Amino acid sequence: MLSIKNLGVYHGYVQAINNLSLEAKEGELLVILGANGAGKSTLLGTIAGLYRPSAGEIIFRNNSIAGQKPDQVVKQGISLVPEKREIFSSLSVLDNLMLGAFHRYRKDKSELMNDVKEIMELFPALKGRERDQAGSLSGGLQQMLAIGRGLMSRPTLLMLDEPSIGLAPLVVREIMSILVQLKKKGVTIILVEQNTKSALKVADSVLVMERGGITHSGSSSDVIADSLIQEAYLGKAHTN
Amino acid sequence: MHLKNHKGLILLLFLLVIPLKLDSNYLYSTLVIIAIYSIVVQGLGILMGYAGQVSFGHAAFFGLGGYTAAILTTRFHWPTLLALLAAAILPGIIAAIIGRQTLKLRELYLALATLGFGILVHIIFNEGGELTGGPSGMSGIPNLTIGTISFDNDQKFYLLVWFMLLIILVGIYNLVHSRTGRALCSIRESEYAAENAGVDCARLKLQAFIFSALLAGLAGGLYTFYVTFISPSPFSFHTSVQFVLMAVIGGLGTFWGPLLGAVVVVSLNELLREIVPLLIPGAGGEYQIIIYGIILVGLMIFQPKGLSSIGRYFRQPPKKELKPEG
Amino acid sequence: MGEQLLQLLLTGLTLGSIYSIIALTLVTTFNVTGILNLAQGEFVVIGALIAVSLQGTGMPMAAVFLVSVILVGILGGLLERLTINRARGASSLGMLIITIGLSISLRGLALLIWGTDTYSLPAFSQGGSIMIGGAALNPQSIWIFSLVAVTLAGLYGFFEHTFWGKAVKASVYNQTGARLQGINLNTISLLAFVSAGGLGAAAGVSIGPITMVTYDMGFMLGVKGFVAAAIGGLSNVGGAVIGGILLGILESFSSGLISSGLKDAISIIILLGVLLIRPEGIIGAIRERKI
Amino acid sequence: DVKSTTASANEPYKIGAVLDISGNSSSLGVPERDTLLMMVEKLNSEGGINGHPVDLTIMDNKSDETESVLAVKTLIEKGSLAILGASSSGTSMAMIKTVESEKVPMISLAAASSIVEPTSDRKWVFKTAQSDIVMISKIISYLKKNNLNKIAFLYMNNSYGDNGKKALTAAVKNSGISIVAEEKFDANDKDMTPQLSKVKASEAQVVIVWAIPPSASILTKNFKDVGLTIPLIHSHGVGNQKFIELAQGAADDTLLPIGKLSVAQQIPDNDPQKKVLESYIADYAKKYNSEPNSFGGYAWDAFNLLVSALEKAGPDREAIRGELEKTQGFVGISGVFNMSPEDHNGLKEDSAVLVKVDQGKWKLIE
Amino acid sequence: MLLELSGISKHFGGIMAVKDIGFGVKEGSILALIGPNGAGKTTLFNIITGTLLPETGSVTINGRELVGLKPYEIASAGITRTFQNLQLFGSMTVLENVMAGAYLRSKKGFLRSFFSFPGTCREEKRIREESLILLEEIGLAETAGLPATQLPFGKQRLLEIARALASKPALVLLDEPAAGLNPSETEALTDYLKKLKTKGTAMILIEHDMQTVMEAADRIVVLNFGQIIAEGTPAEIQAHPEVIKAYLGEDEKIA
Ligand SMILES: Nc1ncnc2c1ncn2[C@@H]1O[C@H](COP(=O)(O)OP(=O)(O)OP(=O)(O)O)[C@@H](O)[C@H]1O
Ligand SMILES: Nc1ncnc2c1ncn2[C@@H]1O[C@H](COP(=O)(O)OP(=O)(O)OP(=O)(O)O)[C@@H](O)[C@H]1O
Ligand SMILES: [Mg+2]
Ligand SMILES: [Mg+2]
Repeated sequence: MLSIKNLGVYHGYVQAINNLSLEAKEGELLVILGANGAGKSTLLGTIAGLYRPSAGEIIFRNNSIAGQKPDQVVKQGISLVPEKREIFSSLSVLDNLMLGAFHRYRKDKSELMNDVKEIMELFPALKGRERDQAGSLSGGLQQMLAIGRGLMSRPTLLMLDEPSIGLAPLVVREIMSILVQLKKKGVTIILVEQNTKSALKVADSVLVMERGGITHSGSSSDVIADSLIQEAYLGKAHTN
Repeated sequence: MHLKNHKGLILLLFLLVIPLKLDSNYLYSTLVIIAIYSIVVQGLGILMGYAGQVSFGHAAFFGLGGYTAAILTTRFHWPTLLALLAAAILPGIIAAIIGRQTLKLRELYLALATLGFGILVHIIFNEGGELTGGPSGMSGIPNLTIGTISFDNDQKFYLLVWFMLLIILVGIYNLVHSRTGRALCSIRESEYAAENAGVDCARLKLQAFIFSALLAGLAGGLYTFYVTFISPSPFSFHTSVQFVLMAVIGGLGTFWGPLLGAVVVVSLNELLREIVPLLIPGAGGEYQIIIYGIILVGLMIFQPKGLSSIGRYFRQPPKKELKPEG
Repeated sequence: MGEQLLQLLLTGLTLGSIYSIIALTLVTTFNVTGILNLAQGEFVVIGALIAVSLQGTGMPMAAVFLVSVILVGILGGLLERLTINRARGASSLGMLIITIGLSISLRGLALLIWGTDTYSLPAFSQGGSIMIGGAALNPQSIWIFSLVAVTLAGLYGFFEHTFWGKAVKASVYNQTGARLQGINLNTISLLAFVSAGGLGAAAGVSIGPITMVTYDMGFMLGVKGFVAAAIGGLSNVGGAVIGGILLGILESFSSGLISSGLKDAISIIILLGVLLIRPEGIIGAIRERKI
Repeated sequence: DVKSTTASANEPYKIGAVLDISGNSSSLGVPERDTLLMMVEKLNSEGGINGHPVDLTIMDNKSDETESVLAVKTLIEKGSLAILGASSSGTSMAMIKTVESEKVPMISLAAASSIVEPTSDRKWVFKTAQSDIVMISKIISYLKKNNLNKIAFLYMNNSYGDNGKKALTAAVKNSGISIVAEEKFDANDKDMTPQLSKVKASEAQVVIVWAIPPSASILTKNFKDVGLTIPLIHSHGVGNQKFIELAQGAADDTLLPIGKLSVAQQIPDNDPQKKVLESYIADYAKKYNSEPNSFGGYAWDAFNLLVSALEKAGPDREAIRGELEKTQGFVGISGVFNMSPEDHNGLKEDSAVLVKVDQGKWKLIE
Repeated sequence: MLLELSGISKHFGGIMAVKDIGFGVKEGSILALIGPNGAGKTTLFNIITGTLLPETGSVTINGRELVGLKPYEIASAGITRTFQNLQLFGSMTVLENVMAGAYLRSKKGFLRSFFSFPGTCREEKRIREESLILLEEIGLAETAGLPATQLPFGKQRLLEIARALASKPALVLLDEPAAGLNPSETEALTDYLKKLKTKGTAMILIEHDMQTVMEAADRIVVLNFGQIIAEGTPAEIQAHPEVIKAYLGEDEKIA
């Protein structure tokens, strides 16, 4: 469903993505690992249309979306939960969630309200805070809101950039199981995670990025078995 | 930034500019005006570019300096040098008084408060009756005299203001490359984090505000002694906007920005006055204004970080630049 | 005395209606793009001047109004495409400078086309001033108020009660976030400037009969509108109207009862007071938590 | 001067003008520029001054004092023999230091008497606009004749209004006339009802206003609106048709002192200025298809005063100054000029007349 | 005790963010502060550093009362912090960020800087060298000249830590320092923190990565809904039923 070929992206003079190619199948949960600065966020941002690639192709369901603007990309069913959350801190929690559904907004709000209710079930900590300013939430609650907002757009391709940041262990597990459920419903998911252990538990396949390119790829069991990767991305505690 | 070079550059500027021998009083006076404005913008550059506090009221400090010098010399017959000193100090004191409260405001609200202050001071100049000469202003201001030297012609005045400007440049160079300069920047970037590093933000912002008011006042005093006539009109909101313009056009938070901004804005005006009639015969001031506005807009579009960032192009390899989508 | 006070109140309302309509246009752009448009006063003036020229051709006033609104709306859009839209890299201060540059150029253009003459525009309705308890009210100010009311209702409805309005506000708070939800900032910014131009022209044509029109009056109008908007909180349409009326009444009473030379000083002092006590204006947004 | 005699006979005489063409005082500067352009074209087509064409450079100071200084310096540098301008008091005042120290004659087009006084410090500075006192004496004699001795004075809060106020205050001292209300307003003000309602509450018998349009016109409209019926006297600042137009009918019955330009047809044929005025009006109408105003008149006077000085003195700044100071009986638009070392304006009370607006037209009333 | 909190309460509208909190931190020790999202951990940091004023309670460092002091005064009393929502000096370089963090370690004021007495230069050089060493230790030395915004997210967090350490504080408050770091980077950070501790720097650590917490912390305080629900050694906390229920989850296996 998503296929990227020979992608190159610059930040100013820095080449953040270099000749990168990847494939994601329908209903797959793809985990991307990589050290700080490997270019993971840049990759997701480029797919979402935030950055314009200098080379290469991004094909989503037979459409070339490279260089399209975010609003066009979103309309095709791609949603990104960004690294820095980017919530609307002066708007209420509810408005934030509703805006997540901006591109599928209709006069009839009942369907959206239903979806909001579902999100509240997923994140009980947000319950009762619908009218609060999003900016007054704690860091973790904001992260939940950002994920919730991403889900509100009912994407067919959901990209999450380190969603576990700032979340309590219980909640991280909760999110991972949500992802598995979504995947079962046919949503394709690209998950960038540093919380490797949790991510690998749910991954179908794994990519490892280094310096803007992909150095390893395989199924999650392959990767867990690879001792080099283990050392680099799972830490010695895991090896022991 | 390659900081080491800058001191050398200032020295070079010093050697080049100070002994400049021109046989044109016009050029001298253009350079005098550039230096006077540049002194104001140096202070404003510290306040806006480093501490990140916008002021739309610096014409008021400029004017307060000007009027202090004018009133002290004509009404109270102070020696001119002393009056010039007072012209710097009084705006500083006023900045200290109003700054504490005002600087609590953020961004546009601060801009607005300083704008209000500027308008208020302008009204005071107009309503000052005998003391300020009201809207008609005051004439008969003596020439500046230091010791036995009277700065009574363009060339002498030019030497004086550029000498002062260069001293200020060296001082500002030191300032921005000290812990104080860094602390000012950190206030601009995040007050929470700056406080947490031990910076007393309120106090440092106030110091920067006072400093900029002192420089504006000094420049105002110099202006008065140069023109020897003063009226409220050069100290209106319009002038405050011009100062901000110079600071931004030159490049905020850069060392050469303020000087560059003053040079470009003043000489653009002068050049347009010369060139426009050549390009469009019989053209009046209208075309000058239109073109001036267009150039300003163009500069901000193509050089949003100010002119002094042009240097960047020479230091780094030109590669394809990534443009955020609009 | 009673009559004088009533007169001052009515005058204040007239002035207030003028300031309100300009404050409203400023707030609209600010709300939508986060840009403080210092060229707004020029839109007002050019709208009025176009109306002067059109009116000279014998066109009926309603058509004059409409055509100048459309023309200046187009001008606003055009300028947005040519400048604001191309300056995505500029800081908010840089944007401010761009609008300053625009206002300078537009003023020059107005000077070139219409010269330094002062023009007057006919009032929308015939007849002299309306006498209320011995005090006179300019009938044109009722028209201006109607315009303010309609605009206010429209904008308020839009910002507070439509989904698009929310989206537009969101885009000011967080551009990246808004773009990721599929909100097209490009279009929003264009629409903002088109409506700023159109509204500006509407304001110009309706205040013209009272204020007369000179090519260079936009600057002062802009500053007054800015002050009014700030009293109301800069991003709040209702606040802009309240701020405008307050400013008008303050000016009228302070020049009628205290000193006309000090009336600007008095309104500025009030503004500073409001700012220091309530930095977000009389009706302002709540501060967000940053850490 | 040796050099100038060896130079070719038709070498142009350079003259500079600094005018407030844009900015606050542009309504002054623009008609002045138009007049100067017209005059220089005419002069050169008629063969110039003793065979020398005039090379006039006009600079816009944008109504800004600092720019005025820079502009006058370039002009002097470029060899201007004399400077015309600036249009307003502030911009003129800012130029004085330069012309005094560079020893270049300057003829200002602004009214403030401080531009040419004290003459000990203004050796090189002249001006063509009547000083306010000339106009005010006209008004005072009218008040005395009609036994009006309680006046309300309203003025614009800028140097025009301020100078008017100073002159009036000085003139009414010991004259039995008292100012019972004094109010000012800003040039940008859109409504003067508050000030007028104060006047209404006072016991004033007449209102004197020192302002220019559009605020003067707005005030005149407001005057009717608040129901004031006492006489309204304006200053010469409203002396053009625009004022009447903008006041939309409210200007009728307003009185004002004014130069003779606006009532050129009505002044008696034996008035020495009559011919000059009519020819200026005709020339201006021919070139610009509109009526000239008194600001243009100041420029006309300044230009012709300079031309006649140049005719006698040749291209020598010192000599030009001397000739200007010796001007006697020069018939201009603003009046008949008689300069002296003590008087660098040279206009007396007879240069103004009192007029009344009558059905939208100026009417001479004496 | 180096730092002592007692009876701290603070509410926002209807939310009791922290309620009657009291605990102490010993010199040269690491105390971990954990708890579910919205439990009040960051609020507590804001209170200690003077960003927020508590409604009741006191905070003392070496017996000196801190409540009511300005944040910069608290910083000069020896407490610095990192921010959960990063507060870097974005357009300054990495090195300048750290040097700005060392503000308290130099003494020259506005005027002295302007006139640049020889002392200023020397001081400047010293700070620069110290900062470079710090960057080296935390692994950001190669990026010293880059503007902070250009760092990847994870490195920005490390930079915050370096900046907080630059003034050589007695106590550092770390708000989720390992967020955004991968396991091996987290381990390196944990080692570094432990090394710091042996050099005598005390720390309070908010962290959701249990491996780090259990390895680095000497004591753990657990918050839930603004109140302390447990306090003890890592081993004690791991076994604490209420903590497992509210925060860790039943099947979470820790190191
Ligand atoms: N705005 C920017 N300007 C310049 N360079 C940038 C910018 N953003 C990222 N980079 C650079 O691009 C490269 C890739 O950064 P990116 O944020 O994609 O990494 P990442 O893999 O997401 O890292 P992390 O795990 O820390 O989030 C890095 O070298 C970084 O320094
Ligand atoms: N300025 C504020 N205004 C309103 N509510 C606030 C404010 N600051 C904090 N809160 C509320 O106080 C509670 C505690 O927030 P805090 O940030 O301390 O949580 P936390 O323990 O740090 O959570 P996390 O692990 O998610 O960062 C939250 O419910 C939060 O919404
Ligand atoms: Mg990343
Ligand atoms: Mg927190």
